[in-house]
Amino acid sequence: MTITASLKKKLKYFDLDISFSCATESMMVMIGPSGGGKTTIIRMLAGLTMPDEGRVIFGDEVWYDSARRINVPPQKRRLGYVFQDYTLFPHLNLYDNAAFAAVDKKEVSELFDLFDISHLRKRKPHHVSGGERQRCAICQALARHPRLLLLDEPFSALDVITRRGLREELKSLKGRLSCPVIYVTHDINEALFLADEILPVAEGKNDDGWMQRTITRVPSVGGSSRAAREPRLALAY
Amino acid sequence: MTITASLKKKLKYFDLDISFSCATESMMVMIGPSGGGKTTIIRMLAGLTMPDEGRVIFGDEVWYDSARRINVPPQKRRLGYVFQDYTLFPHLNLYDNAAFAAVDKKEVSELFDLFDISHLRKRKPHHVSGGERQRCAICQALARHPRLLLLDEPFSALDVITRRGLREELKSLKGRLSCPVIYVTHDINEALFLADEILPVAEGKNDDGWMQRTITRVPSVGGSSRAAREPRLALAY
Amino acid sequence: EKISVAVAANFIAAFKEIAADFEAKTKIHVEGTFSSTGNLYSQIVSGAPYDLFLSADKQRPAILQKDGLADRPFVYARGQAILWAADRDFCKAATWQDALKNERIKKIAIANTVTSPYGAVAKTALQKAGLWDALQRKLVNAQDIAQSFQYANTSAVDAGFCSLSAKTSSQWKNGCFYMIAEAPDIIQSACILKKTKNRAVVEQFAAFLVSPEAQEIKMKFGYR
Amino acid sequence: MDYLALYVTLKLALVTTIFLMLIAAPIAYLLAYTSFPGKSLLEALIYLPMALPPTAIGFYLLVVMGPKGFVGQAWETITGGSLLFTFLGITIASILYSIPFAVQPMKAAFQKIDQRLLDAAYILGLSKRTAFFRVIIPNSVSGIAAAAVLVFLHSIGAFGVLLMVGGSIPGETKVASIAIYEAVETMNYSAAGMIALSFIPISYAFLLLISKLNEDSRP
Amino acid sequence: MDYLALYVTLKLALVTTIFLMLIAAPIAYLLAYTSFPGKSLLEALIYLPMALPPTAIGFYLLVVMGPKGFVGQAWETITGGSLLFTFLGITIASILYSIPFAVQPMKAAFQKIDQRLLDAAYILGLSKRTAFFRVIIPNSVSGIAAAAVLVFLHSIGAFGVLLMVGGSIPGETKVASIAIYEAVETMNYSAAGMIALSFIPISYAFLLLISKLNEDSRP
Ligand SMILES: Nc1ncnc2c1ncn2[C@@H]1O[C@H](COP(=O)(O)OP(=O)(O)OP(=O)(O)O)[C@@H](O)[C@H]1O
Ligand SMILES: Nc1ncnc2c1ncn2[C@@H]1O[C@H](COP(=O)(O)OP(=O)(O)OP(=O)(O)O)[C@@H](O)[C@H]1O
Ligand SMILES: [Mg+2]
Ligand SMILES: [Mg+2]
Repeated sequence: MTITASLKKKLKYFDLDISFSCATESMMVMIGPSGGGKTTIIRMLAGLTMPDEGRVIFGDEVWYDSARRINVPPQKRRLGYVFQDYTLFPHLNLYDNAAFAAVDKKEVSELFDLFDISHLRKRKPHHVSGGERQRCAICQALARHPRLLLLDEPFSALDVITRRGLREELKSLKGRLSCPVIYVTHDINEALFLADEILPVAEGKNDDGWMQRTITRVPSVGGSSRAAREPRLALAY
Repeated sequence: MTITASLKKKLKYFDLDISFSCATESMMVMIGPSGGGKTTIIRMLAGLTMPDEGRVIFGDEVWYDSARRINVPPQKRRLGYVFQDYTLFPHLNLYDNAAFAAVDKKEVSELFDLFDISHLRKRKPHHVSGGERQRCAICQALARHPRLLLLDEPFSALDVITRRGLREELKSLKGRLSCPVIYVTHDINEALFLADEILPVAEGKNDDGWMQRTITRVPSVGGSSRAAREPRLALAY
Repeated sequence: EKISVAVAANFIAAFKEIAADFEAKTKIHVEGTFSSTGNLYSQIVSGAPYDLFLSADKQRPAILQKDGLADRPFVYARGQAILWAADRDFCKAATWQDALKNERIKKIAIANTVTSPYGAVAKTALQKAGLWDALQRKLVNAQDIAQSFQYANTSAVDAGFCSLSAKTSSQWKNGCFYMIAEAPDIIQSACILKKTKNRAVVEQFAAFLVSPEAQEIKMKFGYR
Repeated sequence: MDYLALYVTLKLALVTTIFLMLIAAPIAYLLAYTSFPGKSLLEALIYLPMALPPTAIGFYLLVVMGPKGFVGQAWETITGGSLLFTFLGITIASILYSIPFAVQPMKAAFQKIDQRLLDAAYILGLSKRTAFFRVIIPNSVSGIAAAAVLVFLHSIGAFGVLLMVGGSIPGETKVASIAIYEAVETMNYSAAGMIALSFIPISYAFLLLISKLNEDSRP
Repeated sequence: MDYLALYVTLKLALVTTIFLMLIAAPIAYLLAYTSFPGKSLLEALIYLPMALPPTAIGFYLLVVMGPKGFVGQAWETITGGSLLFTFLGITIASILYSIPFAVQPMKAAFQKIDQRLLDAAYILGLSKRTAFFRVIIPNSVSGIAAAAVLVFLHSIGAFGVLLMVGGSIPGETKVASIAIYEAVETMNYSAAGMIALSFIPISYAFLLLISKLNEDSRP
């Protein structure tokens, strides 16, 4: 299955206008400045926000087509979505959250082991740390056997080691999932590590120059003390 | 002013037991695995969570002392705290959120310019992106002229460029603020760039080895395809 | 066997004793439903399963008969309006009119003059005495005579028009009263409802209701 | 004391509360989440029973449920019996009488649900209907508890309406508040006080139960 | 139609609603956020007015507010006047009678406030008191609106209690529901219907107002 989208929407400060596609087992990473429209794009793919114009095609299904007035509701799209603020249901414990829409409840325990939160299965979301909540949200999305996986900064609350581990898990899961994955991150290393394709989004457009500018830009010149404090370490990514 | 803390608290899966201090204009960066106790420590400094035992001394004020049964409520500590989930008041627009407890309302506009969210001042928190919300939360904390600044992963939702810019702003602000800053991050580059001192926290303890292990650990060996996908780029941090 | 009787609220106490007597004699259970006359009337029109209706007035049984819902009404009690006060000094005046003219009397309770027959006769009496307009500002309206009596015996008002049937209340002796001769008796009629399925028994009870035995009980409760 | 009346009262209050929770939830949902022409008018109509004196409500119900009213006639056609002066009849009256107390707090609770939770539910494949049961309801427990408390207590105190459509038949429609009314009418104030006092432990027990349920559902 | 009675009704409902919002808020706060011995008992007591038939409440109020009751006596000592049969008197009665409807939805709303918002408020230096006004209240608007609607409508319909302590004095304490009662009792059903109908636009207008306020406060 391949997802192909072409989306237009007038936002307050810029017009979003972007097209892309992403094939099964391939991962597209969206990266770009804060407020650039990444979450909005993901929400339009999920059917939670309505574009003004455009089409979203998944395999041979039309999910959205402004011309033909088609709009498949999110329920029917069967996708996994980890929200940027990793929304979990506050009235359920972590296990019940992940099992909420699981295809096979047994898998939930496996996923919890994989993501190292098995010991927290009985806790309510308010009583675990931010990173733990985030990992549970990923389990919830995966347990659904989604046809398309949307991950909006899923590892933002995680430390480097956990993040690195999960990133690798995710890569290996991707094969098993056999579905397209669209991934938002602001970590360029992560983007480069994970991506089959990178989609830089700035002001609602595909901005190919953004990556380049980001990577090569020298930190703005400030006090000399600051310059002296540049990283002293080459990281072993 | 220097903040000195020595904190003990029994948590469900480990006992938190840590001591540290941080002086004016100096920034201590806390780093460590998810669920390691960083947020809990910050909350104890803020007076939102009660330690089982220990002391928190700020300058010549005793904020907490289990032996002497002293516990100054958060209201009296006059500190700035950016929560990990960047809590803003949903009923107020961004400007009113930041001005909520501002010492001088005029500064709020300056801060908004600095953090590049002036155009969003009239929006409610639900109607801006995650990174924009986070920047507003930082403005709110700074506008209070805090005596101690606690930042729990304040830039987690931001893209690299914005993050880099703000990081520098924060460093220069730090001088102006003339207060100790305690900063939680999971980004080692950021830690190294910002920190006067690094406090690695794992399982509730000061774990000096953690940094070293993190930096030098080789990614776990997986499929060869994965190894081939390691970053191909030296980042110009 | 049992019969069901709709009883106007002012007659509750007397009815209970009469019904108990009747039951003791005949082993026929008499069940009372108590409410305001207007309320009971509406229920009967809507098909309520009562056998007998004891109204607080004579109009409504008459209407029921006219509409073919009830037999010919008969009078089962005559109530008397009185003026009761918690303060015994009130009754030192020669007549109730003089007592009411006293400057110290600030508030006088009267049952709703539209819905309660007792209120209506009290109004008639006040009008006859030429006091109706003069006392307008002192009048406090109660829903019915029970409430009017409550006002008087909690001293919320200085005096209240009630019915002699209040005499069995435990508070009765704490105050004093005037009979209101100018107020016509309140004629309370009853009627057997056409729908009744145990006509024989109902007729038996209706007869008992006007028997000397029942009359004695009614006297005790302040009816004639 | 009239224990039978107390029993009928409790039974009525419980049945009313349970049914009303079931009926009011979808109404509150409609009012909170949908918009359609005439919605505020419908809302005003639903709340009207509160604003009318019990006598008036009782009277209209009597007419509608009576042998000439359309509800009463329909009922008679179907069952051959009468709705008035039966336990079922006062239950219906009590439900209508208390609807606003159930709908209003529930609506407020539903409106407070975080939209993100609903988004998450839809993404997880829940229909609006299922999301209502699995997300909205469990996250509105305190509002539902408030509604239950109001309805239960209001049904205990209901009296004018019930007297009208119920006719005070012992064991069937005679509730305790009617006993209080009778006691007050016959100027037997101490008996009235006794029955009134007996309501305190009942209300107390019910409140404890509800606040227990409420606590259990805290996140 | 009795416009004077309608005017008194509206005035009473508005005054009751406004005062009750002010009184109920702190009570609801205590019930939602603090715990002290006897709390559930206090709560049960606050809700008791609902569970009692209006006749009973009216009677007890009559006693307490009367010249021999402690409230009535205290009032007389202070002002030299009587509380019974005055507008102030029925306002007090109406407030007591409607307290549960104000407290219960507010309490439910306060309980739903996200603890993180309160944490944030304390960090920003707000005392509990200020946090109540600046954080809890603005984030409980829908619950407060629910309370206002319930109280307003309930005050319009209140009748048994008001009649008892008010004495139905035209222009002062005679409310419209008493006129409905009279009309029903005297079989003047069309007049009763007229007054009842006139309540629809009133309730409607009030609901519109409240739902407008409610909408404005959406996040
Ligand atoms: N619910 C909303 N209503 C109106 N405008 C919104 C809403 N959410 C976001 N916006 C605006 O739309 C634009 C794009 O926001 P979006 O959330 O898609 O950005 P993003 O790329 O995800 O940013 P971030 O990296 O900070 O999460 C921004 O200008 C933002 O202020
Ligand atoms: N409110 C709470 N009640 C009980 N336990 C909690 C609560 N919040 C966190 N915990 C637990 O306490 C431990 C430390 O959590 P904490 O939030 O301090 O971690 P952290 O270092 O901030 O993690 P992260 O980087 O994921 O935010 C974890 O085991 C977590 O599950
Ligand atoms: Mg985003
Ligand atoms: Mg944390």
